Amino acid sequence: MEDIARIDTDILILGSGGAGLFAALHAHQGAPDLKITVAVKGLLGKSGCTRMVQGGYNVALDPKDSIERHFMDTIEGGKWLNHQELSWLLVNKAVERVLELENDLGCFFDRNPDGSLHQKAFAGQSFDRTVHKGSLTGIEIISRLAEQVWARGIDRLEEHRAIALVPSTDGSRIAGVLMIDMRRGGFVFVRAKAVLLATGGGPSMYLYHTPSGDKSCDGMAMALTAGLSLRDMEMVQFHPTGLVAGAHTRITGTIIEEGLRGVGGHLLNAEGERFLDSYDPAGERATRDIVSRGMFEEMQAGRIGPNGGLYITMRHLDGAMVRREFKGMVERCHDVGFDLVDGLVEVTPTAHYMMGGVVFNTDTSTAMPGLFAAGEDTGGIHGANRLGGNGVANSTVFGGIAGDVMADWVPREGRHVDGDESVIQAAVAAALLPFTQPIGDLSSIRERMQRITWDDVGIIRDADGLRRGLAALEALADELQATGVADGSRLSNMTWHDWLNLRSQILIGQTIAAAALLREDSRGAHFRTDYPQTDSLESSRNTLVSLQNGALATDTQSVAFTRVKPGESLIEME
Amino acid sequence: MSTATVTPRGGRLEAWLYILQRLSALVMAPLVVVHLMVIMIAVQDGLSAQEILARTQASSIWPVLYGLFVAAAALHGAIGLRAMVREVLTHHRTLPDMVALVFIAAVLLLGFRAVAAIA
Amino acid sequence: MSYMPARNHAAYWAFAAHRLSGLALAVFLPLHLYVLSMAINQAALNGFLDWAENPLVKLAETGLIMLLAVHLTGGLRLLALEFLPWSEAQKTRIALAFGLALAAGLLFFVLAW
Amino acid sequence: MTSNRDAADAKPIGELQVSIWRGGDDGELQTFTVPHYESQTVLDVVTWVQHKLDPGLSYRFSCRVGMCGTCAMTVNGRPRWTCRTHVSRVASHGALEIRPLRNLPVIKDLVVDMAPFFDKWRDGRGYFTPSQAGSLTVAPVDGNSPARKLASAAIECIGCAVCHAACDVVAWQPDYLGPAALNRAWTLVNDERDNDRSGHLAAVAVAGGCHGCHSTGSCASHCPNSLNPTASIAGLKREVTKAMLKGEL
Ligand SMILES: Cc1cc2nc3c(=O)[nH]c(=O)nc-3n(C[C@H](O)[C@H](O)[C@H](O)COP(=O)(O)OP(=O)(O)OC[C@H]3O[C@@H](n4cnc5c(N)ncnc54)[C@H](O)[C@@H]3O)c2cc1C
Ligand code: HEM
Ligand code: SF4
Ligand code: F3S
Ligand code: FES
Repeated sequence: MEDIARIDTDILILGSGGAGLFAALHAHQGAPDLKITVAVKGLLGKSGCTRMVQGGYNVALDPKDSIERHFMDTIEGGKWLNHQELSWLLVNKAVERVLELENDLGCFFDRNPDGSLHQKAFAGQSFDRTVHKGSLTGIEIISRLAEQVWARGIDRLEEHRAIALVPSTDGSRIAGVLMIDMRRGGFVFVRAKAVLLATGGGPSMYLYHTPSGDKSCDGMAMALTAGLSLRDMEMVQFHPTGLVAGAHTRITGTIIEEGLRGVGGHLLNAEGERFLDSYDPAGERATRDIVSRGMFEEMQAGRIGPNGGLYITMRHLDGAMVRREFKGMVERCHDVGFDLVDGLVEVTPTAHYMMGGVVFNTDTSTAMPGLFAAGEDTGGIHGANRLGGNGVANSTVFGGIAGDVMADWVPREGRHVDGDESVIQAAVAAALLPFTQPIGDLSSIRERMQRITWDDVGIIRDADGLRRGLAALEALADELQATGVADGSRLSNMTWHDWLNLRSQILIGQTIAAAALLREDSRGAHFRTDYPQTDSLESSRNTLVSLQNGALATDTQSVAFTRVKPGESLIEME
Repeated sequence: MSTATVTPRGGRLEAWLYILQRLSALVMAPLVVVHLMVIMIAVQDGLSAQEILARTQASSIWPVLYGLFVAAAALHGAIGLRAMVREVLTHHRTLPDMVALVFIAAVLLLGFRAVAAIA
Repeated sequence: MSYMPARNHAAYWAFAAHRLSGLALAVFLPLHLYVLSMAINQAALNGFLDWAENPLVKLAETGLIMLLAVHLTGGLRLLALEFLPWSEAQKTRIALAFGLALAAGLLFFVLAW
Repeated sequence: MTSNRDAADAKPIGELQVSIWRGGDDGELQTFTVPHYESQTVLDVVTWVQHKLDPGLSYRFSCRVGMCGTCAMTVNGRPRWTCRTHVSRVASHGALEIRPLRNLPVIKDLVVDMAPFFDKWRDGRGYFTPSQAGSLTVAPVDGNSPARKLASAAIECIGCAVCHAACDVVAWQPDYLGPAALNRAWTLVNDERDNDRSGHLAAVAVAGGCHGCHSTGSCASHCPNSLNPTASIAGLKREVTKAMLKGEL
């Protein structure tokens, strides 16, 4: 039997993005005597997507703006599928959180000439409310958070990958988390009185995707396996402009800044023609979902470049302006071999963000006592579409809440309990499975997963495609189970982790397909050619997917319009 | 959020040595320039002990300047050598300081003997 | 690692030159002072100065004065870099330092011979 | 639905001979032949080896776009971020030699333990001390004040440890905080919102602090973000000196 190291901590946080690190700091502040441990698949503060935030952070700070306005933008952007209490918390606490970032953590945000915070425009918003640090906002936020965590003596388990949420023997609560110490290649069971799931979703199963390489939907997969439900999983946001340079480069899929279209950048097909005008009068400046769909159709029509993409170009604009305003992007393109100023850069829509996720409550608690969740792992805040700038607000706001709540909850209700050994043993066996199977070609499985999700569960969907995709993913999951990995050294064995990544990604890909099949209308990020219309907003329903006896089960529930109903607004008309 | 607490390691020795080394360098710089210029002029028609002494004994300013140079150079070189020994013999705790002290002693001894001789 | 292209840039060469010249000066200074202190015995000094007419010795002395010039200008560069607010003119200063050093050394060389 | 299924991969333009460090501190180089593509970064080369030639190869990356600072390696003798280093810019006659970053313990192959680097960041007091914790207002900050400009010039550090690897003093003096930690300390010394300026100065005025730097400039000439830790450290020396002479430290 495998040797399993055992550790106890009071509060265990999975993930070190905005959600995980804010939770750690708030928990430490609320209960300095508790032992807090951050376990993360990468390095603390250096993995995940919060670090990659470019645009910035939405918050209603300006006296002419209002919380209500930010709320209405969020609900309307979310096409009324949002959990309104969560959205309300988001817009309220965002104010507090940005002040904390500025005053307590010392983040450098860009300033106006009068010394106040600069807030820029971001698509889909009725007010310029995005606080930012140039176009490197995430680095600033995460670096400042990480250094406080380092300074406070909060424990870190770096390159520890969570693989199972382990319930107590009686199943009444969470007992801890089973992990792989990736450097050692061995297993660790960390018992904790409270656990925060903050591993950050991330639609990395698609052919083209933006999230960081450590994100593979492990959190959602673990939650699903532990019996929790995921909501609105069909809602996957695609960013219109990802670089495309072939399957052999990791640059493929990474973001080309949105602002380029904003200042007049053109999207061209392989024939050198602009094509978006026929989709929307706003052309290149239309919203993310519309531009992505237009591009996808153009790509399907085959008017594509050598790597299968379309082109963005700025060459008709003032080169000096492009160089000045988009310095970072120009340099990044140049470093990897593209000329953004005078050339054509091949682009494709790219999977960016998951609006759906674990069902959770306003205090970040979940259906499993002792397990809390925050950030991109959770669903409900954004409804059918996320506004640019609401993602990092989400993770920091709810991460902070989770920290506060756990600091309060643990002394009252937290207990160390024994984990269900059968669950632990089963999870260990499942993780070691690839070492017992004949060695196979993971690259081929990965490529097929990416194709299936892209073609059939992607930007434009229909029932046939979704069913086909679902079946293909199911077959692929079986194939993965029978595909082995060489059992050489288990130390920092990336190929083993690739296998485990695929396991989570395929499962969550199936979840997306199942939810997408269930939603028979089009709204927000979800578009079906067989149901192109949006149903009545008043009767909006959320989709739910759970795992029952090893099979995906789906359900829906009606949206509770607790603050505002379709047709109404919280904004006072003057 | 409360303030993080990690107390910095105490001791300002490195900072003082740094200041002393920069100060001594500042003191030496003009002296060396003068010294070099004098040499260049002197060397034009060959060096001789008489010439050197005639120059240095003519005024009490020369012994003072050379004395200052010796003191500054002793300190400056010692601090410089100490840093270099520390970096080469990383794990040696006392050797760098010993080298520095020996250097100071040697330069002061020889230096003041020389100053005395030319005074 | 024996081959270190990471060190191949102007500021590093400036550092290396400064360090080597400093070390050489530290070795030479006690000797130099020892010689001077022999002025107590003028004869001895003159004998020494004769010996110093030896071309090899002359070359060594020239070299050491060049070292002093190199170290001096390098040191001034460092002092400027540390005590004057940073400017991008640093690279120019490095070049200037070397230029000056070389000029001083060559001047001495020409004058002495 | 079929998308751009057939067009999706470019053809190689040649071959690369790639030597990669295998094992721990006492490992050795192993050579692979990897197809050379038009658009290809050093990280892509390493990925190719792991995906297609040797699944046991260990390396680290996260963001793949120069934001996380975890992919740095020594490429043909120089420390670099690999996700943004185009092969054509570094390969010499089609050859690449890829080793782990210098000055940090090697875990395996190209993966180093960055903990000592983070510890030094902390020991250099590289974290903010609020002067108005919990405040509900944003203090106005003049983005063009000299102090803010100095801080801004040094703030965009991604913590990639490239400078740390390039610096000889880090190699020679185990307790030297290194360019990145000191560079961060400099931003805090200039941050008018920070409440502990003398604490920051004190933290870098110790053995292993800013005075260990000999301005060798390797940090500045290798920083992928064109930061200039040499200048930051010079600034620290200056401010420490002022404070000491005034008797404030
Ligand atoms: C390129 C890009 C640009 C973006 N720009 C913006 C923007 O401008 N504005 C905005 O609001 N939002 C933006 N977003 C979205 C935003 O980054 C995310 O919504 C948000 O940061 C997610 O935060 P998080 O804490 O939930 O997760 P993350 O920050 O992704 O952190 C997840 C953490 O969990 C760890 N982890 C993963 N799996 C495991 C496991 N099995 N065990 C242990 N740890 C694990 C990861 O290593 C990581 O540390 C952007 C996203 C991307 C990819
Ligand atoms: C002429 C005026 C001089 C100036 C302006 C000067 C300047 C400097 C400076 C600024 C340094 C610090 C370098 C660093 O820490 O990186 C230094 C180092 C040093 N100096 Fe001088 N110096 C002078 C003369 C001398 C003399 C006469 C000696 C011989 C005793 C000497 C020996 C050294 C040594 C050994 C070092 C250490 C070198 C190193 O750490 O790299 N210096 N000098
Ligand atoms: S200063 Fe530059 S090289 Fe050093 S860690 Fe920061 S970004 Fe990397
Ligand atoms: S490389 Fe090192 S010595 Fe100083 S100038 Fe940079 S820290
Ligand atoms: S992978 Fe993040 S900087 Fe290279």
